[in-house]
Amino acid sequence: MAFRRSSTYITPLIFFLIVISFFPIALSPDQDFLRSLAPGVIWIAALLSSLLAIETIFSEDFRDGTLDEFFISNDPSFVLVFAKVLCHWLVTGFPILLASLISSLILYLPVSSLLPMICSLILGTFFMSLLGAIGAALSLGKSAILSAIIVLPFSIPTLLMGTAAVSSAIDYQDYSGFLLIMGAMLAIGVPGLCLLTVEAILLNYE
Amino acid sequence: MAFRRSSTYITPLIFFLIVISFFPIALSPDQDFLRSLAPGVIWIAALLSSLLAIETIFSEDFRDGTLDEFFISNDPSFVLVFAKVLCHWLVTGFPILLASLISSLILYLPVSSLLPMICSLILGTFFMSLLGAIGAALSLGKSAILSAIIVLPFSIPTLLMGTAAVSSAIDYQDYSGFLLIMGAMLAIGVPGLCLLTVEAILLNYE
Amino acid sequence: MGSPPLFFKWSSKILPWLLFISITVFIAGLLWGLFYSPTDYKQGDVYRIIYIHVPSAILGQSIFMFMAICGFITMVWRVKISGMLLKSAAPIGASFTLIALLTGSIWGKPTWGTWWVWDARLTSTLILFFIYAAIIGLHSSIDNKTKADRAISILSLAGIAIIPIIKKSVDWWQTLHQPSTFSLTSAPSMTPDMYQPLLLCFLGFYLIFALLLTMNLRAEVVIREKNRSWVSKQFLNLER
Amino acid sequence: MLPKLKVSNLSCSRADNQLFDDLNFEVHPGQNIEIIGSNGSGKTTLLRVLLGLIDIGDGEMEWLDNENNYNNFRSIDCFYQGHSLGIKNLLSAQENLRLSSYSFGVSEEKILSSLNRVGINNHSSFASEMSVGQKKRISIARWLLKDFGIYFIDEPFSALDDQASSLIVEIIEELNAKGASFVITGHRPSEITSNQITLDHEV
Amino acid sequence: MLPKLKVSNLSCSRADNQLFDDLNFEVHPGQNIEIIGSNGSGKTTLLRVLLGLIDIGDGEMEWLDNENNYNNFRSIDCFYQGHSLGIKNLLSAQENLRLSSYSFGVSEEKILSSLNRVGINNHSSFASEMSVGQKKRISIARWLLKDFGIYFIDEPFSALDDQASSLIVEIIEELNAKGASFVITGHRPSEITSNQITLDHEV
Ligand code: HEM
Ligand SMILES: Nc1ncnc2c1ncn2[C@@H]1O[C@H](COP(=O)(O)OP(=O)(O)OP(=O)(O)O)[C@@H](O)[C@H]1O
Ligand SMILES: Nc1ncnc2c1ncn2[C@@H]1O[C@H](COP(=O)(O)OP(=O)(O)OP(=O)(O)O)[C@@H](O)[C@H]1O
Ligand SMILES: [Mg+2]
Ligand SMILES: [Mg+2]
Repeated sequence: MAFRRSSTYITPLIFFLIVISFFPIALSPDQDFLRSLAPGVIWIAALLSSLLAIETIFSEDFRDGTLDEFFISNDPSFVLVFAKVLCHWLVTGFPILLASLISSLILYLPVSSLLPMICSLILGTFFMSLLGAIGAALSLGKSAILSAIIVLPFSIPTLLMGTAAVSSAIDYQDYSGFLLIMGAMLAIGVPGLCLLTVEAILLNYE
Repeated sequence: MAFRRSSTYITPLIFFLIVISFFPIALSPDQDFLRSLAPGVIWIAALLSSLLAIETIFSEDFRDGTLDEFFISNDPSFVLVFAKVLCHWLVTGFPILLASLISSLILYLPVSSLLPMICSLILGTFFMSLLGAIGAALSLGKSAILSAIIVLPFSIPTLLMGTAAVSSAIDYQDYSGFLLIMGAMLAIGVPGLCLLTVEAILLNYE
Repeated sequence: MGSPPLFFKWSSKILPWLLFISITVFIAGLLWGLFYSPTDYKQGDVYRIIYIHVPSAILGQSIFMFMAICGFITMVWRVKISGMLLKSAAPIGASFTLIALLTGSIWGKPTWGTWWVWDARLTSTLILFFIYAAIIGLHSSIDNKTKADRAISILSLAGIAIIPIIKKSVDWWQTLHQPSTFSLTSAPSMTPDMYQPLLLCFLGFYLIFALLLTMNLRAEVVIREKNRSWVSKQFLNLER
Repeated sequence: MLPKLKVSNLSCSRADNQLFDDLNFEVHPGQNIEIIGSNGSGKTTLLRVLLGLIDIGDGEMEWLDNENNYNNFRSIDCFYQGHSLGIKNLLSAQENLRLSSYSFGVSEEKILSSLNRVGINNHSSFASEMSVGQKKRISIARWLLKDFGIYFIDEPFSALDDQASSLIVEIIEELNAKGASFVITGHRPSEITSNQITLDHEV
Repeated sequence: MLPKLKVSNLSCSRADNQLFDDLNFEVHPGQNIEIIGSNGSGKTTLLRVLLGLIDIGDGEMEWLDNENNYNNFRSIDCFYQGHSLGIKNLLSAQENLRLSSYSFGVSEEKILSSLNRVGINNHSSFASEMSVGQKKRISIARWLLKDFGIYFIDEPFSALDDQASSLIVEIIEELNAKGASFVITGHRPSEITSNQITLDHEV
């Protein structure tokens, strides 16, 4: 949808890796310890980087008037919002998935937990992008306060579910339940959050 | 220096608290475990929130032309940059200090480690603000995450030093050496980084 | 040498020599190290990775210092070519650092039983790699190239102040990795027949760096100045 | 011919200020409306109310749809150019046009010829390296990408030199001949033939 | 009287384009310079080069300092108003003026009277709720906060209605009488008395 440069893809990836490497540095480089932390650490880093990446999704378009054209075009606006978030997730969320593979090696995660981690991250980061879009829309032209307050608390269920899925995979338990719940959240979230985002953007026009 | 609204003070604070609360949720609510993580967790949250807060320090001024006036005024620009970063740190770094006190209680840190934690955080977050200012200046008009990846690698020594100071205080060892090094970094950093920041801002004018 | 056309002419002359010498020394060093030096009594043949690992690790750091010097020159005297040097050196330095990381990991698996540990030496190398990544990322995100050069000069200057601090952190950290055994002042603690090929490898790696740098810089110069008359003249001459 | 847009009894107030009251006009194919008023009289607000970007007006707007029935909601291809031009600094002139035509698709030649028409010959330099007037010209090149039904243009003549201003008049006349209508704003009457509406609210 | 600023042989090129070449002029106290040129001719660039914001000019600029010696660097209190006005959307009109006077300090009455002078009476509503022309007026109110030595104003007349334009002319004459000089840009000659410099580079 929008033309982007290659640095867009790489920066969230590097951000993610650096945040991941913060943990062993700040906490302890011990292997067993790190392994027990790993799912949580990867999830926290993924949430933070997808949030940080999406925060500015509308601000430039709003400032320079592109968002006006967006609402004037004949396509339904919530589809456009969805397309925009999807594009954004493809260029930022996707590299994060790759990076999470690398970092699970660095943090000594067992290989068996990679599949649930990737699945839950796909669902989770996309949900986060949708949430982040609302936050971004609400805080357009203002400081990041609304974005931070609104988005982060809502992201806690995702965080819980995601880490639970990965941890239970590490313990060889069934994790499909968690993934199902996350899938359901996403299914409700896509139309609901897109519509709310449109409303949130329009608020800035009054 | 600049007139600000109350939301500026609260944003980083809330961000900090939410990030802190992520950890018990994502990792494990066990007391002993949390206590062992606490210094690192507080430091990571403090670094990330001070970075997030400073990231936009110049962007609006640049866009709306206030930064031009800044360079046209007769005061030396690096002093102005310093003043701006200082102001910014006072309104964002300070609440974080308060919040770190609260969160060290939540995370069951011993009282004896509060003093070194506060001291090291004061030095560390201010250094981070200076670093963040360079990152912000270099990535003016570009994505926020770019500035994060510029700054984060440089922040690792601070993180290292800060957590080392707090951990050794918890073990009743001498921590003044770490604080001295951080102080020295800051002393070199203030003039050096301010000058570099001025250069970095001027780059955007070419 | 400060002006691009002059550099181009000058480098055209020495490039064939540099190409020849550097590749010979590089291959000779590696051959000697990898095939003709004695087997280590403790580690067996794995230790031969040292002939790639150590030179590239040390080069990763020297290139950064080189870049900081270029950065200083770019900032203070605005010499155009030193900015280009800086830009051309960054990916080479990043690659050497990456090679050090990879060979270190490969070496770590048999000797320490793991690909990666969070010790000081390893972590600081990783940070160095991140800083390289930041420099390259920043340069590619700024479209005006002279401006981008100045931007990464700022970054490499800030970076050089951080490097000794990272290095210092060894003292406060538990470490699995060898401390430095080489220095210019004291005698080597290795047997000479292991040490000599290593020295040759060092020389070979530095020469390869010089070669890659010259080639990168030539490409950079041509791309930057593609609209200038001397470039088109140059290539017309080459075709004939 | 039927008017494309009928506005009746439109009024609007903002923060207890009556901006305009009981406006009635029709936008006919090939004809223009010019909204004249001083600073803060509500010109921009009027355009945005017409387009449904802000929902604070009182009154009726009827749009002609494809089957020649009047409708409450916009069914005509509109083009809006506000005070902010919608030009991305990080893209080149050409890329900017490509971006704004993403939903209907336009050939590269059309993009280039539109840019040449408005006097932008350095297609591939970044918009951040253009002067304000050059950015405005890029925005004007976007008028030519597609045959829109109605153009809503906020202060088309600002930031332009005389040569560009007369170019605009020429372009508008050309598009009028194809049946397009313009609703433009300004502080004083311009040279294009149009029906003038004066907003005389004083702040 | 000595000129405040002497410019000799100033030339500047941008991306292989010669913008202006061998400019010579002097800014005398109480007199104005008007820089006229078409879009992209380098007016904004010239102002920014004069102020040292961009360092791409070739030539000499000499500024008169307090002891009546010429200096290479700016020693005069300058005021610059570019295309972006330096008005913060999240502050009210009054707060905006207070912010821009932070380094010299100005009484509240002066702020209010300056705002009234330019026709902004709703001092406490946010700048984001102002029209473009009203923001421009706030920016003009800043001219009155202090007696600056030279004002560098980029396109002072754009986005304003006729009443505001004649107000500007009046204000400039008033400040001229106090010894201030204006260096302004525009696309066509304005009504103020000035020496005109024409930039005739065509892109
Ligand atoms: C990813 C893992 C590794 C990294 C990032 C790494 C990094 C480095 C660096 C940066 C140096 C240069 C030190 C200097 O500046 O003097 C170095 C030297 C060296 N490394 Fe590694 N290393 C790794 C793994 C290993 C392993 C597994 C071994 C062998 C057990 C090893 C053996 C050595 C030796 C012998 C030297 C030469 C030390 C000296 O005398 O200076 N390294 N390495
Ligand atoms: N950052 C930049 N890098 C390269 N070229 C630039 C840059 N900024 C402006 N230019 C070029 O310099 C020329 C002059 O620009 P300038 O903004 O000074 O024009 P202007 O006379 O102010 O025009 P306008 O009337 O449209 O405001 C233009 O051709 C523009 O493309
Ligand atoms: N978001 C808002 N909230 C409240 N009042 C507003 C808002 N936006 C504009 N106004 C007020 O509405 C009035 C009309 O503004 P508008 O932008 O339509 O003026 P305009 O005619 O376009 O002026 P200009 O010629 O300066 O562009 C102004 O008095 C302004 O203060
Ligand atoms: Mg308007
Ligand atoms: Mg201009």
